[in-house]
Amino acid sequence: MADIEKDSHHIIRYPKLVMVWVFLLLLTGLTVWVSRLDLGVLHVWGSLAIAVMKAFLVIAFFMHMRYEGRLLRGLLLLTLVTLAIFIGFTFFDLSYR
Amino acid sequence: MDPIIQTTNQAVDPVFKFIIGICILLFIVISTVMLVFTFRYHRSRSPKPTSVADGNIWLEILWTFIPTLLVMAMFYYGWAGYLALRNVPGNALEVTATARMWSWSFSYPNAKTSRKMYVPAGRPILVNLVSQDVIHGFYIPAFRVKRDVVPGMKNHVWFIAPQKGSYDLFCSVYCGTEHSKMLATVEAVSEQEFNDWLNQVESHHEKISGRKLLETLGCLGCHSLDGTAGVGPTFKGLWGSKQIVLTNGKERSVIVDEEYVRRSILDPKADIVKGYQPIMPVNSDLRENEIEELVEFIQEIGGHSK
Amino acid sequence: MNSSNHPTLPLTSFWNDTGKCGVSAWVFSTDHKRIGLLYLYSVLISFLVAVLIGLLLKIELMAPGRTIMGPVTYNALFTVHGVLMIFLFIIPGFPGVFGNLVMPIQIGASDVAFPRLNLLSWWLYITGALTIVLSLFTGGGPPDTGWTFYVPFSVRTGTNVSLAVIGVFIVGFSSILTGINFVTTIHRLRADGMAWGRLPLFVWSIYATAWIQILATPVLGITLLLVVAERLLGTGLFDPSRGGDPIMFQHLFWIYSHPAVYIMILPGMGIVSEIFPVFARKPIFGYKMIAFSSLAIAGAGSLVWAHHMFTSGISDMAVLVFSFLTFVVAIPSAIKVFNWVSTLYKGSISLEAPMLFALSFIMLFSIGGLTGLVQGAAATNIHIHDTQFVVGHFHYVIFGGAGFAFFSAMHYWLPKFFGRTYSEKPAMISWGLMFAGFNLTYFPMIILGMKGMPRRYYDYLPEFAPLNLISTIGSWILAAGLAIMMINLFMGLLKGRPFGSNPWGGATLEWTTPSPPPTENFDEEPVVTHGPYDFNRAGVP
Amino acid sequence: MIRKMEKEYAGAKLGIWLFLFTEILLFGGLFLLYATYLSSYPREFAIAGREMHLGFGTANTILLITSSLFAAMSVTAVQQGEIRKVLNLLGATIICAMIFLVNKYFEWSSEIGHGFYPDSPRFSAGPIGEALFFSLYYLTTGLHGFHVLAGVGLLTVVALKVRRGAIHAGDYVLLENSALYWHLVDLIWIFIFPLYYLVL
Ligand code: HEA
Ligand code: HEA
Ligand code: CUA
Ligand SMILES: [Cu+2]
Repeated sequence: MADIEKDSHHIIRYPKLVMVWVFLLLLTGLTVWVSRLDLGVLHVWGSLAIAVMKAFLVIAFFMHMRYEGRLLRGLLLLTLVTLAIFIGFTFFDLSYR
Repeated sequence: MDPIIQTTNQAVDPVFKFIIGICILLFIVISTVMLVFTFRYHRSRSPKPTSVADGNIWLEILWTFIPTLLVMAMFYYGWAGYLALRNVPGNALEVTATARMWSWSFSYPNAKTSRKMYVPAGRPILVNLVSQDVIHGFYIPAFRVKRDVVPGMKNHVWFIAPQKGSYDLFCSVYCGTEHSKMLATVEAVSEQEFNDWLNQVESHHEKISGRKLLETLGCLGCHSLDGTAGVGPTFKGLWGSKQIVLTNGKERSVIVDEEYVRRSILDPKADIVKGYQPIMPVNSDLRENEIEELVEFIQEIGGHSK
Repeated sequence: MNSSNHPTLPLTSFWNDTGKCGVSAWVFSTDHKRIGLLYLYSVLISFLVAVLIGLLLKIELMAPGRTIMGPVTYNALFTVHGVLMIFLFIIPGFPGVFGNLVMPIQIGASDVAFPRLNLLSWWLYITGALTIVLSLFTGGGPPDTGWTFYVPFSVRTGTNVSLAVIGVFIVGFSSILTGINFVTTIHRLRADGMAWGRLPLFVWSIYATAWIQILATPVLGITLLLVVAERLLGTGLFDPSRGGDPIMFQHLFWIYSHPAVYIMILPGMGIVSEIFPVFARKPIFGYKMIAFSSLAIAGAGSLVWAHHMFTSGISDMAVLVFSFLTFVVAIPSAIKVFNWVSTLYKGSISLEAPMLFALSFIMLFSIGGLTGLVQGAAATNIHIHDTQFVVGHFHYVIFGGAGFAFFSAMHYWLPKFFGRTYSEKPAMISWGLMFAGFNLTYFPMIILGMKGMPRRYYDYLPEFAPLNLISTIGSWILAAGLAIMMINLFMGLLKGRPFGSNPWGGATLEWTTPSPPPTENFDEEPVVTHGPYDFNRAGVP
Repeated sequence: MIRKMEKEYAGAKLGIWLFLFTEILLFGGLFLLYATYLSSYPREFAIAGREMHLGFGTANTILLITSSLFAAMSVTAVQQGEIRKVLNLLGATIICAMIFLVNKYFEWSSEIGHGFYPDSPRFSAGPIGEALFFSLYYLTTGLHGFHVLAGVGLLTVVALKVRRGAIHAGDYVLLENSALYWHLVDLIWIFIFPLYYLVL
């Protein structure tokens, strides 16, 4: 069908997966190191940014999202946006109480 | 909207008229058109469809645009009225309304408390809302004001009673068995009468009577003093009587004495009198002398049957 | 094989063409039509129980003071009424019954994408329903919290809330799986030629519904688990004395439960969009706008939850934002209404039972929706929040809207699956009684709310008595109509006239297969050549 | 026939992703509560956060990332028809998961031993937001642990099927989807780790 790409059976070679793993470990190290610095609020955002990078790697490579069609990516985005809205809009209440 | 409103009704009622007016109009137009079409194009009069039109971009734009305008107007007026309900006038008299299952009590700046809410007519009243247990709702329909009474949260509401008179106050948020009995009265009186009432101080040394306590704590909502059946057992003839109770699901019989009454007040779930529901709220905020008063009073009215 | 349970049906329908007709061939069947009928029966049982409870509620409210029950019973009954109606009837009802029965055929598929998952959904539904029923008779007795389970009351009450909540959780899981199944089905199993622009509008509405089921239901799931944790472990997350915030529970609850009201109404709207063109013999007006507005309602509907909390103490900023968005979500509904009415213009309208229910849907849903606008405006909401006005509003949209659409669909589609049909005259009479009784029951509630009578009130002040009495009498007329309708449908579907493959003259795919359809739905995979409302080519794919 | 299988493959893939979305939102509710309570009680959260064992957290992060790698590799292996390798990799994934759970067990025991658990006397005495942090921590990691357990079960079933030859280079959706589920479990942890062990 049109909305799946031919590439859905894409094979990712071992070395690439291991590379991703190495990156993930490096990022884990980085985030632990950053947490030792005295950054105040930036802590939260910094750690989250690193977590997002890790999540991106896992989704793109381990979960093959890079090789999926537009449909799945769109739907994943939809889900994340929905979650962000649920959390974000709650703060219309909390931040202004 | 007029920014300087006299009463809370003036903030709300015009909005009602505006929105409901538009709604009725829309409803009449839509139903009429629909019914006319149904009649005119009924198969008996219109055996074959005379059009195959399946859309019209201009109509779509029209009936997206007009409703948008209408709802935005509704939104705006609704919001403006709401702001008026939120902006407390500076000279408001402060009263604290305390809600518990299932009664109200009102206290005034000079520490006077009352079961009825006395207010001076014509003066803005700021009510601070405090809950002792679950969420309740402070609702005076006559003044169009309502605010939930949430434990741990500082909510408030304000209103003006335009005229002297008594008004109903409801608990609007469902709060358990006697939710619908959790009523109180707002007595709007003249400024003079109000001040007299307020300053008629009950001396602080005087002991708060047991009966008064039963009233303010809301016990009498469930337990009668005259033997009539209620949600909970009556107090009449209770003292010294033998009761079958369920303790941890096991039946046993007890003689009502001080220890039993105390336990029932402080830990109502410990012994449940057979045939009644385990619904009594915990009274963790009672002081020792208050408990003594209660026990004494229950003994007083219940003892004579023995 | 044995034709005893459906005497004269052709041997080629899903009732018997597999040769398996016993009970276990039904409750373990993976055929979407059988599962749809299983849902129909189970959902109707919940409905009838809940509706009888509704009748009892009204009798209690006939006069002030105690009429037939005490407050403890009343509180338990309205809770059970709400829980059964919402979680066991209307939310699983549309997707479970008509989504299952009709949607796969309408897209030209032979079944849903995951037939076994579909069966699991039904079993989960049954498990959840039984758990809820069990909660009524064990532990501290039936829950008395209202269907909203607000903390802290739901944590403090001694009734059997934990078990009931777990039951709802299981039903929610079933709903999620149905949603996943349907989205996948609609994406993957459309027949050749069934382009998105040719999807029947019912399928569009089921698609939008399924997305809400997928994205919103998990939030309810975790919220309910938290209530259980709060009760059993004392986690204190919503307990103010330990820093928790009861308002957060309300946020989480409504993040699901507002979108859920669109789970209830969207399929109903889809059904009306099917019935209007068929009974007016005219293509639907504004196909694209109706399809798009379903998605818009699902999307925008996820952004308005806090309009249930305007008086709760949320910030004024939140009131501003959520009141605004509430009005935005009304616009796509308005678009739909205008397009439906225009479909009638210059048509050739026949007023058979499905059409009568669909026409009254428009009127009742409009009243319900317009009262929704009164509630959405911040100032007016303050006065009518938690009053009978709200009760009036939601019975108009749920019962008058979704419920009447459901009845419409029962008259329109069920004969297709039973191969027999009901008699027209009792159907008309029952419709008339229900329509009149309905308004008599619920319009007084709207007025009562304006006068200030709160909801969930077992007892009320004497000044509210006359309108309550009228409402109670209305509920009896409604009950009479409902009973006639049920009996007529029941008798007709079992013993009535035979029903041909396309008596209504519909142009969607379900009318190209025999009534009842064979297990595989189509003799050969259809190749779709025209749109769903192209009546010149009705009867061929 | 080939077309039908292709359709089913794509359908299964879409289906599992939709399921993963629901999982994201399930945990989303807990993250929502975390966000709101962090914003209400930043100081108390910071104090409570310092009681966490960074060592356990980091070890578990590494374990899960590694297990995720094995799971991803097992998909590559099955695609290339290397059945022995698939089994080994799945075994390694499961072992990592088990060690994760054992770690978790010791971590929880140690915390509970120190008096941090819902409704504990220590919290009744302590500052008001601290208990919230730990309640959320237990609920989130508990729910996550439950998912790990489910994942172990799932992967075991898959491994058995691989051995029986029911999953092979021609038909491996089940393996691929189970791996996707496993990655999701990892993903959730990737966020739990900084939120509970690091930012405070
Ligand atoms: C099927 C279910 C359903 C549907 C479809 C709706 C639809 C809507 N609802 Fe309703 N609602 C409920 C079920 C539903 N609701 C329930 C169950 C509750 C109570 C829960 C509880 O507390 O127990 C509730 C409560 C509720 C509240 C909270 C009340 C309170 O407790 O204070 C509000 C407030 O904004 C609201 C608003 C709306 C609005 C604006 C719509 C809109 O979507 C309506 C849109 C429709 C129309 C507008 C009508 C049709 C259009 C026209 C006739 C054309 C003309 C229109 C325009 C020009 C705009 N609803
Ligand atoms: C789908 C949703 C739905 C439906 C259809 C109904 C239908 C009805 N409801 Fe419902 N109601 C809710 C959903 C629904 N309700 C919800 C969600 C609540 C909120 C609960 C809460 O506050 O937590 C509520 C609350 C609610 C209250 C408010 C309680 C209170 O606040 O104090 C009342 C009171 O009058 C009421 C009455 C009724 C009545 C009279 C019907 C009637 O329409 C019923 C009419 C039908 C009959 C009277 C029976 C006829 C049928 C037969 C006799 C069977 C015959 C069968 C055969 C022969 C096979 N309901
Ligand atoms: Cu207090 Cu309702
Ligand atoms: Cu809503």
